Amino acid sequence: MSALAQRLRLGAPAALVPLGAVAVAALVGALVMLAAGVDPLRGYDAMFRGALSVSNIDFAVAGFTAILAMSLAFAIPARMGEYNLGGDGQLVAGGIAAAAVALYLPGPAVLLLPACVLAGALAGGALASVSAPLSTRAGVPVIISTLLLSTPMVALASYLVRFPLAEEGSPVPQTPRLPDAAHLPAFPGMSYTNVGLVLVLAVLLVTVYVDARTPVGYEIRVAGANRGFAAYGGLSVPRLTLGTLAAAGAVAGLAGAVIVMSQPFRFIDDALTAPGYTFAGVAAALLAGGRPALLPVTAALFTILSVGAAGMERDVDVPRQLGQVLQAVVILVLALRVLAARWMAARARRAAGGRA
Amino acid sequence: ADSDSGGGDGGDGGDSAGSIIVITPNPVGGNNFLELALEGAERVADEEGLELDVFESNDPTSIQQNVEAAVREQPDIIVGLTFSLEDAFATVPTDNPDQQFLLVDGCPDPQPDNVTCAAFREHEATYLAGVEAGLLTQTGRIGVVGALDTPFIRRWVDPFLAGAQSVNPQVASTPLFVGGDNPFGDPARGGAQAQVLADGGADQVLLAASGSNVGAFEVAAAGGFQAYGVDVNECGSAPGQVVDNVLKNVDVALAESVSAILGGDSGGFQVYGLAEDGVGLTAFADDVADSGCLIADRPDVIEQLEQVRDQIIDGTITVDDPAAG
Amino acid sequence: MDVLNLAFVAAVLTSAAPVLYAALGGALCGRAGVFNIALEGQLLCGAFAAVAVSWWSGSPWLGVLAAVVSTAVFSFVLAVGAVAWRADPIIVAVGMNLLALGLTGFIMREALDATGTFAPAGLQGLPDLDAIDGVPVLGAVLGRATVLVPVAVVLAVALSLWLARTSVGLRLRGVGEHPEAATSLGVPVTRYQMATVVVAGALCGLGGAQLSLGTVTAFTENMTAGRGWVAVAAVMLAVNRPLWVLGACLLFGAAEAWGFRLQGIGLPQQLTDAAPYLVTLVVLVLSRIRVRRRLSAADPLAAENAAHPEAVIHPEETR
Amino acid sequence: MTDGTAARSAAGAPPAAELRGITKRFGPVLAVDGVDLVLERGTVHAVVGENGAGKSTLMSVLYGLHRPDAGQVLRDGREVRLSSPLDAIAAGLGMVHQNFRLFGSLTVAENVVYRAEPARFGLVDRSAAERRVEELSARIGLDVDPTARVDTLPLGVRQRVEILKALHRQAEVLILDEPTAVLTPGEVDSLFVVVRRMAEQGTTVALVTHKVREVLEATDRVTVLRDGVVTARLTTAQTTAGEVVEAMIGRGLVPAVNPRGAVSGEPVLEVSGVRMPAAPGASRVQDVSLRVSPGEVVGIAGVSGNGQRELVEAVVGLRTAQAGTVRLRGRDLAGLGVRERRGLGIAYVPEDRPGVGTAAALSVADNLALGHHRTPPIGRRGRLSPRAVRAQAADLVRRLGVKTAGVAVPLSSLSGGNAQKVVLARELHHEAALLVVEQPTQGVDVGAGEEIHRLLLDYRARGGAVLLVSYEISELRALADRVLVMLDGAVTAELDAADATEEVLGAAMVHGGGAHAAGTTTGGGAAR
Ligand SMILES: Nc1ncnc2c1ncn2[C@@H]1O[C@H](COP(=O)(O)OP(=O)(O)OP(=O)(O)O)[C@@H](O)[C@H]1O
Ligand SMILES: Nc1ncnc2c1ncn2[C@@H]1O[C@H](COP(=O)(O)OP(=O)(O)OP(=O)(O)O)[C@@H](O)[C@H]1O
Ligand SMILES: [Mg+2]
Ligand SMILES: [Mg+2]
Repeated sequence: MSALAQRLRLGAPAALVPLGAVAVAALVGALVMLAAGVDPLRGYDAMFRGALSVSNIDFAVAGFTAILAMSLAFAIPARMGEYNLGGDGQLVAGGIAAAAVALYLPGPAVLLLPACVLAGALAGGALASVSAPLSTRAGVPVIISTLLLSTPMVALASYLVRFPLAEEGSPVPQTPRLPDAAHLPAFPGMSYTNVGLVLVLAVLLVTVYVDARTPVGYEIRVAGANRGFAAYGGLSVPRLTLGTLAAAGAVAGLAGAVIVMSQPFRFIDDALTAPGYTFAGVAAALLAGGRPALLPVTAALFTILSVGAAGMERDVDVPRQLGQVLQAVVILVLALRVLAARWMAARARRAAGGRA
Repeated sequence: ADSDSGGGDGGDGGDSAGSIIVITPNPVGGNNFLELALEGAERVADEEGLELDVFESNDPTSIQQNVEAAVREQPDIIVGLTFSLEDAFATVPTDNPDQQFLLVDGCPDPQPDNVTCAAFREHEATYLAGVEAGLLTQTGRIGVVGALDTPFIRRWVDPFLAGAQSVNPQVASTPLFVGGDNPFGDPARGGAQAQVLADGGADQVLLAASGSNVGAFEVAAAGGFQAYGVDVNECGSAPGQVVDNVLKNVDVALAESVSAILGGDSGGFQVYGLAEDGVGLTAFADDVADSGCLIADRPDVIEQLEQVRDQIIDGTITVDDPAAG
Repeated sequence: MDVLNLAFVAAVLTSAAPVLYAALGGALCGRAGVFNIALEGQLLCGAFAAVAVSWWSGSPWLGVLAAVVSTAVFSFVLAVGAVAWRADPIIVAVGMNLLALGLTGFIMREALDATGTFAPAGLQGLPDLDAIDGVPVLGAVLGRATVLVPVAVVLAVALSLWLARTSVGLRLRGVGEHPEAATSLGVPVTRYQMATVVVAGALCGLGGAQLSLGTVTAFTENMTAGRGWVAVAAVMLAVNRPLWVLGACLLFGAAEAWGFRLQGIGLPQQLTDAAPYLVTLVVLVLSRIRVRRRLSAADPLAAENAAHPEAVIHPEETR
Repeated sequence: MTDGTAARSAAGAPPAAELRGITKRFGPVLAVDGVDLVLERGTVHAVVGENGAGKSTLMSVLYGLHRPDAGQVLRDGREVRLSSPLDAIAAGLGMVHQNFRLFGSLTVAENVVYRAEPARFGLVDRSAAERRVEELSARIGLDVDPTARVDTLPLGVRQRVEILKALHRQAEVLILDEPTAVLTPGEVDSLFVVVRRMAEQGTTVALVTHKVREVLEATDRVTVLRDGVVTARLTTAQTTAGEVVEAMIGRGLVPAVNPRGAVSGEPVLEVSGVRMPAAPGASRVQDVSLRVSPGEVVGIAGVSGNGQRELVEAVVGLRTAQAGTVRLRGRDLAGLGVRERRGLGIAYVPEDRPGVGTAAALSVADNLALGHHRTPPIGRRGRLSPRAVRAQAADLVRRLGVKTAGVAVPLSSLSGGNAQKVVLARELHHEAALLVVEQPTQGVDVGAGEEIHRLLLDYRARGGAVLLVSYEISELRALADRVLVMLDGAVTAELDAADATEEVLGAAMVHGGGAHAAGTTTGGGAAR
């Protein structure tokens, strides 16, 4: 008995709780579908096919790329206790910068692709970096400043694409189509799935490595646990804040660049923010907790929930808002993981008490 | 998908009756133009005995996804609504030469052979509404509430002023755009802006802000100004305070084009302007007396409008298209 | 000119009122030591319930009541999750905001059979204060507003006095500042905090009702459009003090109304959109930078933690 | 099991409070195991024991904060059920916690009447509250301004506010959990005067402390706990320090011997003419100069809040001096931050170990790695080896005898004394030329305190230089070769260890160097 409790206590919270959250959310979703008069099995089938069927996987992977990147953009500063809610602005900054470079930078075509990606990352990183001194010098919490900076950035990009970067004669505020040299090479047989996925996965690997295996990763965790302790130990909290935020913004900016450098190869006002990648990424990062290596799994889950919801609406006529409801339930159930941990600790204690 | 007439879920789609799929660029709810287009689609589906399915999109990616999903269903016609689908309709039809496509309110350039286009010259009708406002304004100030400052929405802003100034050069027009986090669905901001216009003395205001219009009509209803609706007859939205509407007969255009394609006449580019009766004003409707619109009481103005309309049709007056760059 | 100025005040009050209700709720939570960033979702919940019940019953007042009750009930998620069960309030709030967005959209489609906008003819909004239309100045400022607008202002003042002068207010301040101390004096901290979160929910309900039955008479998907987040910023700006919250919300409302007027004289909409956020950020920086300097002079290490939301809730008490 | 109790209570009136057979368990930890405690009316009763002996737990049971797993609580001979502090307050119990539980942003009066407010029409009657505070202060001879904000007050005054809180609630039994840990000697003395006066007026006081001197000076009876059980019940008048210590730690105390030897070599630390302006919450420093040589412990004495903290922060690099220089082994440290200074050879044990010296949520191993994480064996060429982190931690834990369930457990699971050893282990492991130590044994029990002193002296013997800030004269006398006294930011006296007697130091801390300057003793800012 006590051996079992011991094993449960060690093994369970790490792996079982996220799974439990998903299971509970699935159950709630089923109830909602029943209430709406839809067979939950058909609903979920449609949702999975909406995301994962051969014909939809191309879009799903594109969505996954963006959501994974945005989950990293949230997770990196979250390691030091800062919440980056300004993903939309950073994403858009990256997108518009990449588009501007692609359209206006003279120079050899071979360099255009890396230049665009770099410009996107730099722009996103620069925007997010503003929040670092605001926090460490002016004492404005990152969670608020990122949010407050996001809207003006989206507005600025909107202005740019409406006037200086606008495509002449188009009724939509959008840039002209980017030159071919700025199109990310797609995987064979795919049109949306492209090298962007590889870039984001590379960032993920670097993040996991830095987190677990480098002094900087350690310093970020220390600063996250106790700023005063970090400063006392000689770590530069302002520099760590700046570094994590810049990295986070750069990943978001990279995502923005990847989106405009994929089909339909232009920056369209509102196109980057409307799909809600930022909050899906936040949700995925929260679901993964402090374990960056879990991000691909949780990002995949939220991709299915958000991309699949549209398929569900198309096929079985369940409003796609159900996808949002499911995401919310996953997050809420997950927030209550402390309960599961407490419950297991109580069991362990009871077991230990019985023994003594 | 609110008008699913049964079947058609993920199956082979090869029914004997034939089918059409309509793809929207945005959620339909609250969008007069899309609602009217779907009305037309339903009507033609009924007449021709077709099955109708509607795929609502949210953003460019989901548009592309919906277009490709539609191609897999192999309906008789895939109908796209608005210029937002131009990118998708430029590529997908080329890869699926046996599928017929219809784009309403836009046209890809170059236009693939299997794409039929139907576009509108709503700026012509807006110009007429401007003429109307220029004749009716007492304060010499008019205004527009738009959702966003985009070239497309400028089609309701610039010609409105031009029309007004053509009859009353002193008229000043203030366009305000809702913007914000939810420009097409923030009635509070829409209302606040309408109030700004009312406080600034504008007495003729065109409302082109989709879901945000609700708030603006409330300002009109409270006596802030006289309003002009767009796309459909909105004179009931603020009874006694709406002068007229800039109509865009998308239902007619859509139904006609579908019938034409089914009849084997595909690949054209039909433009619907005043001449084709594709756009117009409620003032010109036969039942204007029952429309609830203020213009019904001003046959003199209607008469003048008819003259201007004829001049536009015969080319005496040309109306600039703000979206044409 | 005078008329224009009063009209400006009226516009500011109308656009500030929903935010003000939410921010007052947030400030109360902050005072009780609960970090509440679920205001956006709570507002949306209130706005939806108000319209749904007003439509169903034909009475806008029942709509207001429903908004208050249902948002209070919705707030139990935060009260139970973050207070009673001690889950991370930020995660719970992110979930709640998404839930409100998804559920209101879902129910609107399934139950009201509408998408996008729900504004049927016959939907009853709250009446304007026509009675005071004739009163000079006041009539111009509030004549076109609902009673919920002046009530919000009065509430800000009343809450401020309540916190400062009453026993329960004193206890609440203690609960937020030092829960262990309050516990050891026999104040049931958890119950106080839960009650505060629920009351804050009720306030958000009023704010939502004012938005969907007062400012306009309609519900649209995501109609709060970021107002709850503005309220969060106002709470921080005001460091949880109700009177300052009033000031912050008026500032934001003024920035917005001013932005509309700037558009009128030709500034691009895309740039006037940004104005309220930038103004808020600038004021936030100016107001926090002094606190930060003071903290840093007093104790460089403690100051490191000063930018954390929890620390912003209790800037005085860092260690 | 209860014969001792029975014998005593047979003597006369029932005791003011009594605990019988109290057992309390936290998970696997048996914190208190069948403890009996009798608090006679009008006495001061010491409860002593090592860290983790169960003192706080026992007192928390008496105050209704913990429900015991077994046993009874009696008030005036009648059993009471205390399921919350509210019940305890109603039963006439009051408690002053180890860490003060005051509302910093509220006034003294508001703190005192909190939850028992004089009210008119639901509004707090402020003037009645202020009168009440004045009346209570007068009764026990305290001087407190009822309208002052608590976070502007020195710690000694804050403690009086805590006592007033209990009095306002008419506590007849007052529990003080380690009340002197944060007080200056003068504040301690006046606290005991108050405690005595209260006892004379019939209040019963339970006093938890680590300090044997306080037991002997201020109490009537002593109960000693070890590992959750009572190991001795003594009458103060008939016991000795040795007896108390033996009961606490199970052996006699062997005080660390300070082999004061000749100091040699160039100074490691040279501070000259350092000045810092006063700021809200921080004291000023006026023209301080000092030097510390290899193999030397220089003590800084003084009442908390007289510039010691600011001086230390200027040395370790957390604060910039307005004027003056700080040199380490001859090198000017101007412009260098904490990291650079640490790299040049400064280690630092801060006073605030939960807030600054450790990260409670991180593992013991991670807490031990800070500052070592960029040097081999842990950090190598931009890589960090988690295995080396664990190995180093295991080694340090073993060498310093830190009591912990492993190096992977969170630091928060360690007792205060063991957490302090973790900080010390980490900083000693730097083998830095200069070790700056603040209050190394605050709140640590005598056994652990003795070990910590020994570690510091070993370090000194290896040639290390130590700058020691302490508010405890006995500690300074035990460790320091020279003692500087700080008053209002200036060094007012410098004494050789031999001359630094309690009387001389105590007088210098309050009045400056020997001279009897008039002036306030409480210092400017809020001390921690
Ligand atoms: N809330 C708790 N949860 C788990 N264990 C606890 C808790 N409080 C105390 N303990 C354990 O109970 C034992 C007694 O702790 P207690 O705080 O009573 O000791 P103490 O004598 O007051 O020590 P100190 O001198 O350090 O204050 C310790 O082993 C401690 O680890
Ligand atoms: N919530 C808790 N869970 C587990 N252990 C706890 C908890 N709270 C306190 N303890 C343990 O109780 C013991 C004593 O706690 P206490 O706070 O009295 O110690 P302390 O004051 O830090 O020690 P010292 O007396 O040395 O200052 C410690 O071992 C601590 O780890
Ligand atoms: Mg204790
Ligand atoms: Mg202790």
